[in-house]
Amino acid sequence: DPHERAFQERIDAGQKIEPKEWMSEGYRKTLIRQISQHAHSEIVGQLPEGNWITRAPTLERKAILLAKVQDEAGHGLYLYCAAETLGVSRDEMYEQLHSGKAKYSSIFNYPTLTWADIGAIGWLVDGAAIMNQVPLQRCSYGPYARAMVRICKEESFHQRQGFDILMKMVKGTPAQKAMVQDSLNRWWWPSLMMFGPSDDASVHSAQSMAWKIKQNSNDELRQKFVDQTVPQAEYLGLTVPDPDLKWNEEKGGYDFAEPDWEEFFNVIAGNGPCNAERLDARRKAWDDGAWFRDGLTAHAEKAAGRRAAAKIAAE
Amino acid sequence: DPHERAFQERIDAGQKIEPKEWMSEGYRKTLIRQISQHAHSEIVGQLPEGNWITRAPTLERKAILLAKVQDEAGHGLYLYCAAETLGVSRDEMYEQLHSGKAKYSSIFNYPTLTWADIGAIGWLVDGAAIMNQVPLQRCSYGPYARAMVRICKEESFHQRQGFDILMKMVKGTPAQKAMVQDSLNRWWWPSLMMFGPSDDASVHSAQSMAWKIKQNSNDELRQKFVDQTVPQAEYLGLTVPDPDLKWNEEKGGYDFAEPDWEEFFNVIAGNGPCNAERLDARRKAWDDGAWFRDGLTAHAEKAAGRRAAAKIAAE
Amino acid sequence: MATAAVDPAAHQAALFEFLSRIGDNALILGHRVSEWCGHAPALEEDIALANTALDLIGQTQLWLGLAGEVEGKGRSADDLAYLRDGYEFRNILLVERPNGDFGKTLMRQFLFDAWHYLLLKALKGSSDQRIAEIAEKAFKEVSYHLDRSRDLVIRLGDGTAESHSRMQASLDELWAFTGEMFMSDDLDAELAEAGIIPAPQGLKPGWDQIVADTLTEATLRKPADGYMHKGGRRGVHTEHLGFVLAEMQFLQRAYPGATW
Amino acid sequence: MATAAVDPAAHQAALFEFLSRIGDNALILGHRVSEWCGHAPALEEDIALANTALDLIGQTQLWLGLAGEVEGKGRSADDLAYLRDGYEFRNILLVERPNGDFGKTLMRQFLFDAWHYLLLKALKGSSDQRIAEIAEKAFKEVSYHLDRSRDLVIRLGDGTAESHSRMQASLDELWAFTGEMFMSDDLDAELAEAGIIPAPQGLKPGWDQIVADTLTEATLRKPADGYMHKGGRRGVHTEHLGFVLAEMQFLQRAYPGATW
Repeated sequence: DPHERAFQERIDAGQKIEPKEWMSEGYRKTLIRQISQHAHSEIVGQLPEGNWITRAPTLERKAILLAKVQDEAGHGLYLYCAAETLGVSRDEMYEQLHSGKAKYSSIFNYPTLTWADIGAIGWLVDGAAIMNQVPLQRCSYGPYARAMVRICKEESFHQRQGFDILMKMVKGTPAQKAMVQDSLNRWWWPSLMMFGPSDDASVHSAQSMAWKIKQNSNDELRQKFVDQTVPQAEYLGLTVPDPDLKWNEEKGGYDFAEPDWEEFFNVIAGNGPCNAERLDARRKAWDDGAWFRDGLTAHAEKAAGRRAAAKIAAE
Repeated sequence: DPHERAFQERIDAGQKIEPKEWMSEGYRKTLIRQISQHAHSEIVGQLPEGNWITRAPTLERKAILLAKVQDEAGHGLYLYCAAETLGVSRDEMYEQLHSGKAKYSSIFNYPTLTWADIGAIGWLVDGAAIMNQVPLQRCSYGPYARAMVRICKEESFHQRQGFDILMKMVKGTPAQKAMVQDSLNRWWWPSLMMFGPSDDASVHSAQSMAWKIKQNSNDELRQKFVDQTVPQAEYLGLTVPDPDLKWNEEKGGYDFAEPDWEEFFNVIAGNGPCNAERLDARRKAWDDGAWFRDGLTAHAEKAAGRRAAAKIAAE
Repeated sequence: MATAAVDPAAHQAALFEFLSRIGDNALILGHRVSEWCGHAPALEEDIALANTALDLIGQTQLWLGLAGEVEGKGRSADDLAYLRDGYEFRNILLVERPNGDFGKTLMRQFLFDAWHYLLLKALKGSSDQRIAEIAEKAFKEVSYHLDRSRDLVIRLGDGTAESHSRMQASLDELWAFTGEMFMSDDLDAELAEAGIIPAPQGLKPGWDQIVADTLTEATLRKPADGYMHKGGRRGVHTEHLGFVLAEMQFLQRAYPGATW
Repeated sequence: MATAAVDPAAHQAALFEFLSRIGDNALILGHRVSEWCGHAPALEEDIALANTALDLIGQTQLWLGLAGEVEGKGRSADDLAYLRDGYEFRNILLVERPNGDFGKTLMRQFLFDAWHYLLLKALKGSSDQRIAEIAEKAFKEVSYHLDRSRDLVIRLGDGTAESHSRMQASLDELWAFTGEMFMSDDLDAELAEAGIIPAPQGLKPGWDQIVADTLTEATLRKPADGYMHKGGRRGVHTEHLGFVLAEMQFLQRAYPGATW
């Protein structure tokens, strides 16, 4: 297919693909899947953090957390818009989320049980997300790449805020420090799983790399994340819950154990601690809000009708 | 009417009227109104106290409060049964409660805002209730009088428990003692209103007294309550929020100010702090429980059908 | 507003009381609004509500911060927010009403915003410079809140039959909680006299106007002015506040003295 | 049950853990059940639920009282109930599930009662006299709870189409939280070895039998044994527990050291 070939050549030449331009169906579908999954993750990701807004320990922390969750909703918005440029509507994407057809990042199926978890999410989860997202700023699809530039900037701000929460806590009382360690114990492995299984096990990786939708292998990014995070854990005075963790001078990085992929696939299959609750919360928000959306639509139609009538009367 | 006369003579002679015996329509209606109102009060009365069960400060206090609220539901049960002997069904009485036609004691339209309120309800509200109810043990209608014997015994137990809560608190920290004083300030006047307005203002009083459904005037009982309660308040080291309160040597009782009857009638009219919430809670419990009651009824019918079928098969 | 000389201690107490009232309104309404986080009927609403809550929590920091300063006992805004019990809170009952459906949340917001807007507008001219400065900042935010809540009340009131009836039901239920905004006591009178705050009842005509115009456009029926609930401004709340505080204050109460 | 010698400190720690688990189950389920107070679908149910909650709180006092005694650090049952944070709680996740509709509350109660009954029955023969005595008392109460919850599950399962489908939905939702009752760790193994408690997995056949018989009579379909949630027994709870504790512990946290 000459279209296909020309398209791949543009990508290889580092050109950006824009919405109205020709693209292959596979490229379009893969992007829709990836961007909408990313958008859903931002939306569902409001829930575990939102769980602590009403219990934030100071007004300052409450304000910071509110701002962060607001940013996430904003990221969701950019990303849905980016996906819409590929010919899918936001309502269709919601439908896929609510029916369970579309996925979101599995990390959000873990519960936030203490205030330290809010710090850990910023530090580890946003940290891992950034690691995944930085290369996407150079992704071949223009709207996605541009959304990523803005998102990455905000995410790294969130990550610093998360780290700051934990800094305060580890310098605090023994109970606070224990809370942080407990939180690291629970979030460490799920964070490593955020990069997905080894690329050998991943069907879509090679094609996505060729399309420059994906730029690094899962294992590469995971290694980078561990190498960046372990010294931060040490700085916080925490113990990473991996007895196999060891600096490897030769490779210039850490050796670390394999995450429990059985758990990973279990959570993906819907058996995580919070899968049911997260999806129920989103479905309920959507269903309970139907009258609201219908009301706005009806008003817009009435208003348009009135404007049209006024125009006719004026003519 | 010779029936009516003979009936009144039996009452005058101190005889008990029993369910199957002749009684005047007025007597029956008055009793139904009074007993069902009393039953509704027990049921609605679960709510303000129930509001603190999950926040009771110790396991012991939680257990005591649970037992108390359970007793109140039990009182409701006896009283509905007593009313049913007069030819009204429990469902009809509920209907009247939920539609707002039947009343319940206005005191339960005040909120419980601190743990001290749980003590104050026991001490003041149950105290005033007992004052109203003790004479009803000698009421002319047998089933009501007998229900009252049991209820009074439990109520005086509740009153002691309420007083005990406050004793502990006034001996505690200054914050606890302040909480008790605040609670007395809020509950004192509503408690005095529990006896109703002066009898001059009450339409039904004279006839109810002749029927021995009521044995003392509202003012008489209120005086008795004040005389009993003021020394207890002093014992607790509290200030009764009535600047006019003064011992009157001559009458051998306290002089005290008139409650704010405008507030009383406002609360009766539905404008108390919690009227809407109390009634909504009861309506919601009833409506949400329809499927439960229907399920039990359906099962009972099925079971009866199966028993009948088995009997026929066996014959 | 005219200024007049007053007894300093009484003045300080009155000022603390006023600042608690305005600060607690922001805090408790901010809390209620933030309960929606992630559960709103549209993504744009999630963003807008988080923004409103954020503004209100920011205002809380300023008002309660100043309250602590005025009190002079070394209490911070956090101390006031997290370490007082219910009877020490001074917010009006309206803001502690449970969220209900999204329509009720919006109606509560509109009824409050219209008043908050007028109050802050007047406070920009306060004879107390510190108050005027906070009001200046908050007024900008609240003008936007009012634009938004008014617009949504209109669109939903004049939307479908269902959205109309939900908005009317919310209005009918909340109406009895609006009277407290315009009630006045000696403290208000004293501060008004000193030109520090506007007299509460003086805001009523302006509020009536905003509400009447909005409801007309929304095709909603203004409820009759019947009985009005009160108590919050003097610390007598509804049963809802205790649960709000149990949740809000948990960490500060469970780990006394810890820094976060 | 056979007895065996063990290291005293480890034994004490294991015993404390076990007592926390059984005590916290009673406490948290008692809390959940008590939330219904005044809101049940029939007056008889209000009475019965208050009674169940009362029994469970009474059992909590005994189990956590003994836990404090065994620990030997002077902590009372109240200290354990009111002054631990979520990660120190050891109840299974099932009992912290929100109440849902009345059918879900009943189904949760039945699934728990059937296990609780078997556990207590076995504990009556514990080699630890103190445990045997508490179990003796609790067993009587819980036998009654089971009679009641089983009976209602049957009547509602085999009631109307609606009551049937609500009960089935509750069962389907709660099923994944039943596996934790039969999970075992080193502490359980050690105490079982010492004849103090039954091995958790040993209770499974009896429970399966009660459940199967009841569901058959209730015309309900037993869900497939799929993935089972866990974590509560080692202090990793769901997001629900934090809110339960914020409410339950408010007074003790807000007024530290006060007596009530």
